[in-house]
Amino acid sequence: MDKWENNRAWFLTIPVLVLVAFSAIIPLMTVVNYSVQDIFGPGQSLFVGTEMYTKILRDPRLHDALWRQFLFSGLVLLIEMPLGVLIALAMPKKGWGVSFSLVALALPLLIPWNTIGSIWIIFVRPDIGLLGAFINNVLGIPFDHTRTAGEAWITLMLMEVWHWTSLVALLAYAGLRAIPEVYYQAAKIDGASAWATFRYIQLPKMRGVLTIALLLRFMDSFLIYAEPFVLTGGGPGNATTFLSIYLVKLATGQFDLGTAGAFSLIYFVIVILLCFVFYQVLQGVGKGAKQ
Amino acid sequence: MKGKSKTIGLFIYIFLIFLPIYWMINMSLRTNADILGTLTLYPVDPTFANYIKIFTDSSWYSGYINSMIYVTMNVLISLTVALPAAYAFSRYRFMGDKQVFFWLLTNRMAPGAVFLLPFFQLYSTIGLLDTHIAVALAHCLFNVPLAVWILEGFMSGIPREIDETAFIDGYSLPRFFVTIFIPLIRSGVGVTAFFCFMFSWVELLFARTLTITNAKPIQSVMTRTISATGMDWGLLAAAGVLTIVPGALVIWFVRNHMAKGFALGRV
Amino acid sequence: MDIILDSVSKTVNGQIHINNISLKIESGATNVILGHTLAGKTSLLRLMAGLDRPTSGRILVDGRDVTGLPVRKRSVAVVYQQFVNYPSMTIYNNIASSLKMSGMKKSEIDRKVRKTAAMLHIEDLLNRLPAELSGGQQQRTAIARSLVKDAELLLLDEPLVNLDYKLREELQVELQDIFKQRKAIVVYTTTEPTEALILGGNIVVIHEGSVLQSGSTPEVYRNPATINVAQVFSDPPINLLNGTIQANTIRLANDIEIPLNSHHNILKSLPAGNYMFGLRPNHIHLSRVGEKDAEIRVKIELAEINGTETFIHVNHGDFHLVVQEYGIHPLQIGSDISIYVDPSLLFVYDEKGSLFLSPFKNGLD
Amino acid sequence: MSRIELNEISHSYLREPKGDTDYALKRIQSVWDDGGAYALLGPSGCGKTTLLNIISGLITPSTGRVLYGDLDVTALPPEKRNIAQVFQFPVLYDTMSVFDNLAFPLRNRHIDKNDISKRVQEVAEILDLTAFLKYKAAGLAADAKQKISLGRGLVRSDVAAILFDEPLTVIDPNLKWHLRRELKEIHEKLKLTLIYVTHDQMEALTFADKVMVMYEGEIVQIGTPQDLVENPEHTFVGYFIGSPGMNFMQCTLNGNVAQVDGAGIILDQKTADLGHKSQGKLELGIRPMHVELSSEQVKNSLPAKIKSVEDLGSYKIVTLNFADKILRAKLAEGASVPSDKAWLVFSPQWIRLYSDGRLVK
Repeated sequence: MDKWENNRAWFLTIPVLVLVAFSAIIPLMTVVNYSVQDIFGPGQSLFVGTEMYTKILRDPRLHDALWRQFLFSGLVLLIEMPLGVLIALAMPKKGWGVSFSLVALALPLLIPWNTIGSIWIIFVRPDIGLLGAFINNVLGIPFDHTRTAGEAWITLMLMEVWHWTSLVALLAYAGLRAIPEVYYQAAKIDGASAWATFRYIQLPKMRGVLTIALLLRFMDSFLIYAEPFVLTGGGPGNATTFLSIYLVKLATGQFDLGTAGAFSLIYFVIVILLCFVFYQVLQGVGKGAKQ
Repeated sequence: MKGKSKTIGLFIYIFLIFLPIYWMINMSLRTNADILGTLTLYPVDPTFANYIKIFTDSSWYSGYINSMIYVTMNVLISLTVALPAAYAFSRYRFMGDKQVFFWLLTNRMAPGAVFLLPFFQLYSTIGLLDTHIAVALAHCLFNVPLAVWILEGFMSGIPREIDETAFIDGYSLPRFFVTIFIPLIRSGVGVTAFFCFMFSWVELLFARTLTITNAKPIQSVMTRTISATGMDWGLLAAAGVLTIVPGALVIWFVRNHMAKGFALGRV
Repeated sequence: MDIILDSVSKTVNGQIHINNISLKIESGATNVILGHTLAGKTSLLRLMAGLDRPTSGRILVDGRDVTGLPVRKRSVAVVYQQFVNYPSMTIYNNIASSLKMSGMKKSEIDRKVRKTAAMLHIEDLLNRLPAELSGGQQQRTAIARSLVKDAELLLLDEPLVNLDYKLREELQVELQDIFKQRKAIVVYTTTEPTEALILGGNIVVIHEGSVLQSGSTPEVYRNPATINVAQVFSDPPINLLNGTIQANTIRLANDIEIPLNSHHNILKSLPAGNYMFGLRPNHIHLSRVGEKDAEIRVKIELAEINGTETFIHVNHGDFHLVVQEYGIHPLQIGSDISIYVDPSLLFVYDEKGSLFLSPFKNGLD
Repeated sequence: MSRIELNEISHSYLREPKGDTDYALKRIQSVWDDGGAYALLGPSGCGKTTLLNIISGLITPSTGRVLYGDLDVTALPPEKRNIAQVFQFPVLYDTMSVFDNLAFPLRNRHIDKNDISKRVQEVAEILDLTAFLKYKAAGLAADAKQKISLGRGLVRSDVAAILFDEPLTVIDPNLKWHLRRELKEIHEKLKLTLIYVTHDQMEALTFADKVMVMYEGEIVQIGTPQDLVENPEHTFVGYFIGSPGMNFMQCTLNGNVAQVDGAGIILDQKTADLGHKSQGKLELGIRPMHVELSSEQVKNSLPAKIKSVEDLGSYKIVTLNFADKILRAKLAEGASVPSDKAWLVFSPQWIRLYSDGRLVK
């Protein structure tokens, strides 16, 4: 039964529109305002049109940050998606094990992002960290997550996978639970192997949920700030300075509002484009899931 | 993967999840000197000094209280405004409904860094800087869209014929909404409250930037200690453990709807 | 009381669901809306109830224009196809909900609810929750709720389609008696011709959003104005054969000749030419009934037994027929038999598909 | 191919069932010949799906044994019982083409490639799916999808029986008889054991040579459609088969006359003798289509008043007050019906006598 047609439904949405507009549109106007001026002191600014945009777009450090961001998000998807599905498949279907594993897996998702950074600093430091000590003393490999880009990235990826893979696992598990029992019966009767059951029943049926997980994970990793900031502060050097960290450095660091404004707008436009893809896919998937 | 190896694999993974958290708890029960001294797998002589310090030192426990205040305010605001809007999106087709629903999504995904400075300017000009309501309102940027999407997902699970039957029986929209509809989606409201609570509780950027002293949240209290020289690891670990407590307490009640919550109600 | 639809149309994002329907439906007898799935039955019902607004046209109840009126202000009751009840309320409160809203005294509500519940045999389930009940009991609750408020307009949208076949039979009989005692305008939609005939009263045959024919149910059954009506109002499907009338013989599907003699003067009086002939399955017999019956050799495709009749699917060359015969006839698939047809029982349609001659027009009945 | 035997089966979904009501299946003792077409017919909740799942191996019965031929399969899971099943809604591998769907069971059994394609072509021919082989299975109509599920069973040469669990539920009402015909034709051609669960008598009586009517966890009658209509062995069967169901009237017996509130109905000698032998509460049953009506008194006709006449197109239903009981008669479309008083004739050959619900035998 499709929806009722009634434009008076607008009144129901007004509180949300007012509140989100206050938190989104007004600030965005200030950002646009900044991005077209050269502000060199409180009260003194000069209208410079799109100069700030061309400046930020040619900024090599932005290109590096952008490249690092895509590399990071790419790695995140490459590791977390298959691992998440694997975990979902390993989870029990009934019994007390279900609740226990759901709660255990969800735990990292509830920890404040800065605490995650703190946990991993403590865990990885060579002197006081279990992992740090284990690698340095037991394995004899000199390891310090703040020394080289490689070590920083390894630690960052470990932390990221440890923190967010559960999200993919939970979504995949929800997808698996939605598959009616008759499909598994039919597969058994047809003599399908575990692999065939996965390949031809579970995977296609999880297509919707996995697409949502993929897009959620990509969007959230694309905006990441707190965890790398706490763990490596963007260092060593700029090795782990992602888009958000670079933007915050620009905005708060050298009080360079013009470029920060331009960069903010470009960053937000990229996010909106990605969101548009997400929304179109969701509409398709939504219908698929509802059948 | 046969049954046996599946459960073993799962247990190993869950063990790896608990390990770093255990290590922090281990640290939180030891004095800084003890930590820097010998490295032991479990706290040899555990002490609650760090916790006591946090609960007695006002600069620490006030951080928790402030966080609790603005998070609760945010959850209440988000839910009250999101419920009617979600009902509109779930039940009605109206001009521009798809575009607004999409616009809300872009705000849920908005990078905090982009809004950092504008919020700072906005709240200082209207004189709300360093107040709980400022952080609560700032968090509405992503929590209200999240609430609308999740609630819309739950509401679409209820057949529209139930609404129609109520209207036919003489219920007005508000009365139907409160007496019949909300009880039907109470699990949805619970899950939405949990996720708004969580995303507001974990947020660092706005909470740190929009507060100076009397609304200063625990997160920024913790980050400040990191940059100070002579890091007190035990204290930091204890503070970290206490930030996990709220989420861990509530998770049991929403465990079956976690996926639906994270997937913005789309699963 | 009556409800009038005055050139009502409904289009939903470009698709025409209801195509300019003008109709008058009165109380006093059950009004059945018959049509295939997606013919527009539910859309029409929702327009009458005021759940949807028509894109154009007006709806009047007893002369009052109610087109824009929200459903809350209408005196209407609706029973949906899938058993809709308030999941969090007991059966008692489910039935009583409309009375409570109208501010009726508690004792009065109690009396009315118990009386209506007894009428539908659910009086001992009143303090259970809908989830604890079977499908049939849930639908009885929904029907009780719709009856208790004595609304002007009682609308039922294929209410029995999701129930077991035997349960459906019982409820059809019960509903027949219940509707008789109602003063309200009763409108009942269905896809099943037998259900339409059982409920009797008047019928409106709907096809692709427009009304093909309306009138008293037996009248429309015996004089289907067009081939479409004959097809919609017939289960098993009516047999349609194209053929010609020339020189006192009917030639069907190029190799069957039926000579017309003195008894068929009406048929003989028809102008020669091509016609489409309709033949009800129960008008074909396995044995000769009257000496003027024509015999046709056919091959059996399937014999469907339903406990009192047998529907025998046969073919003659490339056209298919269905024979409805009393009793049980487990015939062997593929065997050849003879079937007998009395030409005076043929419906005659012209090439445009409108009824030319019905066997019941000349007083056979 | 093998004979299926169920002996002393009973099943309860509770761990410790106490009374009869806790049993989904009370006592099932029956043999199913190889190659037969059987139907499990009964209202919702009569236990027919439970019985089907016991035969397919999805459920292990609380008591009793299931034998395929003389192999005890009671505890064997479905995949080891070489059966196939068609479910209520189409169960397909939607990412595969129709051909791959049909070939899937054979590929899992590592059967040689061109044997597979030969076999699939054969089965597609029987199900007239040949034209769709290359299409994606997900895009087809519901009836074609159900045929694909059936095809996955037919391609396997080792399949002992194919089970159907209300397969026509999702099919459009006007297409149902097509699929019924095709299922019947397939059974005629392949002589496979087919077991069909439904609550719809038309599907059961059309499809099956032997119909098992189930009621509250028991098989109350096994018989051909003819037996069920003409000799219902339980009042439930009389009520459930045929529409409208059989008329039942409580009666007392003296000599060969059944007294129903003062009206005497003459029975044939054999039935009367059997009636005397039984002790339980006696009921007389006659089908509406066997109740004859005439406007004036005829030899041993009995008086009745016409309550209502319903014109149902191809037949008429007359509701009568006979000896303060409600009785229904079913007459042909053209039959004439008296206006107020009528005389009923019950021909003894169609009268059945029941004691405590069971046919006196």
